[in-house]
Amino acid sequence: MDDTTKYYDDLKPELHVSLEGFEGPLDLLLTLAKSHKVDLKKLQVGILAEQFLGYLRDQRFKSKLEFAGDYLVMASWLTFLKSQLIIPEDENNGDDVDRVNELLALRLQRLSLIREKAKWLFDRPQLMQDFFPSNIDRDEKVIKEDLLKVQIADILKAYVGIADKKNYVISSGSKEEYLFLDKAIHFIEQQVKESKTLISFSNLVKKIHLSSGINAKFCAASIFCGLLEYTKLGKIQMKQKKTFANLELAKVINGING
Amino acid sequence: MNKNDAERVIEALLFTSSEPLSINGLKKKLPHSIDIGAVIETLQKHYEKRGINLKRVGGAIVFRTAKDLHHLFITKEVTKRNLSRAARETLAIIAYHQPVTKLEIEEIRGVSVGSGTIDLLIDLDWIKFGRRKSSPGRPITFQITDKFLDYFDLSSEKDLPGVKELRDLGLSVKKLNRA
Amino acid sequence: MNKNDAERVIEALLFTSSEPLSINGLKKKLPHSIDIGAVIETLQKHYEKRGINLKRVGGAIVFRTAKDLHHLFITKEVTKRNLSRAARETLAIIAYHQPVTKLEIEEIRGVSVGSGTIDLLIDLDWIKFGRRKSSPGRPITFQITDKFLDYFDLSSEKDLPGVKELRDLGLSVKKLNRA
Repeated sequence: MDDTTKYYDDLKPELHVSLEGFEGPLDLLLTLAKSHKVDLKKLQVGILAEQFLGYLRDQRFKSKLEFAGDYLVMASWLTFLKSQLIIPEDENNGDDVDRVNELLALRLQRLSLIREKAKWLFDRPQLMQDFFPSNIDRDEKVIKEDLLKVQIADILKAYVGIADKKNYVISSGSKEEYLFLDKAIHFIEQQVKESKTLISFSNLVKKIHLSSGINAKFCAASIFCGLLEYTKLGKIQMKQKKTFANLELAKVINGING
Repeated sequence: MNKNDAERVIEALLFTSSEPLSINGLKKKLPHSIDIGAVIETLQKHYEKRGINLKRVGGAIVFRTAKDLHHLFITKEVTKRNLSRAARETLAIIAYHQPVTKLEIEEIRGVSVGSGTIDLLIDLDWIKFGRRKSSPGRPITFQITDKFLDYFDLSSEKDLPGVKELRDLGLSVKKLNRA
Repeated sequence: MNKNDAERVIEALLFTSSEPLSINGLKKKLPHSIDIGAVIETLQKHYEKRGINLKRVGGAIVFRTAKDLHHLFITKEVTKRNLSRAARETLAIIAYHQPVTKLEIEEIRGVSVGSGTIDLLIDLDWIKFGRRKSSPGRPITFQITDKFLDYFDLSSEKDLPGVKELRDLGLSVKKLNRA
């Protein structure tokens, strides 16, 4: 079964490689490596790379970037496999060549199968080319039932859009459950540094809650503890006008309230 | 081409056309030997009792749904519209931050959320009221509904990819701005 | 409503829709007593030899012109979709290995998937987000849509040849490394 060779038949131009122990197109080299007919140990990657670069520079092939990409994939696999041979893993030193050849064969087989399937797919009859949809008008009273054409992707894009616009990290799938104290202190430190006016406790909590997505109660607890720590260090002062009133923070600059 | 082939050709042409097709025009697509009048008559009979009827309109023919089935096409009074950008963003924020208050949504979006937007999403049954927050004023929160998950084929809100993941997938936001 | 009425209803709905209609959705428009599977089968037989055929696409059905009549529409031919090889191969991998993650796609192709590729396929409505994998990081997976099936004239993913062959090769070659 030489699907690879068959598939690449319609690929022109070919990359011709000339290596010790092998001379011919790269696809052929891979096909031979697959069937154990070429010793990968003898392969000189440096020469292969040079020849590939030469191929890329060739004016005639400039427009065939897709093919160049293909060859690059093949060459990188060969290189990868060769590297496996040069630096064997501790345990299996024995039949490395066989193992690596097997690996190469498997990868090639899989890729060539997928390429075959992609070709099969796009060779199929296609909508608007080989068969056509209805264009019959419904009656005047007709109202489309499915009124919204929204995909989940639209919603997700909207979210990325906000994140990009606001330029802050809004909560993502990898939500943390708790706001750790060190993080809370770090956050307080930053906020105190950046703000020029009085900061309120609730604002701090809201900010960290919205930007991290962590439960607001946990945020409040951690921020409160963080503030106590920070106050103890003498960097800020906390004020509360009456019971249950909002806590207000004031910077302490050189021992004087800011 | 026999008469049956001619029937098939006319069927397919009518099916893909929103306008009545002139009989003269159709005639040109068929060999001279075909008696188009007879073909149309056969088709008309064939479709007489079906959900779709073949109708003559002057010198043209057209497929129309059977009159007695008109009720199928009178659906609820809904207007077809795209979900506005505000609604998409609001929905996304509720999905990712639930339970979340209106104020918090506004804070994230940077603009105020019109009451129409929330109403629309509630009407769609995609969001619902959640608990009240314990913060001052005890504002009401919003969260997404099972219907939302169902509509977008998600098994839970945990299935929503994170922002980094979305960027890695290369979802482009540019298109969004058109809407 | 008898079976014949049900046929007419489905006919009328399908004839006037350019998109596949889900069988579940159609079921809701008919009385419980109707065996919709049988109705669809009858209709499928009825239209088999006609200019329009009834097709199954995943969990949906749709009317499409018979393939042998494509010459009638040559004037309508749109420019053939000129998808890059990367997009075509990515699509094939998703179709054959679904649900599949971006990393797995890259593993098979041997190169990374460009950021626009996934976005393009989603915009074409050929792929959609699937469940998350339970593997570390819970990556999001992709799967194909009914629209994809419809576009490529497939009635279900079972119509893809050689699925087992490919699946047997697995998604990852790491196993071999360890062996």
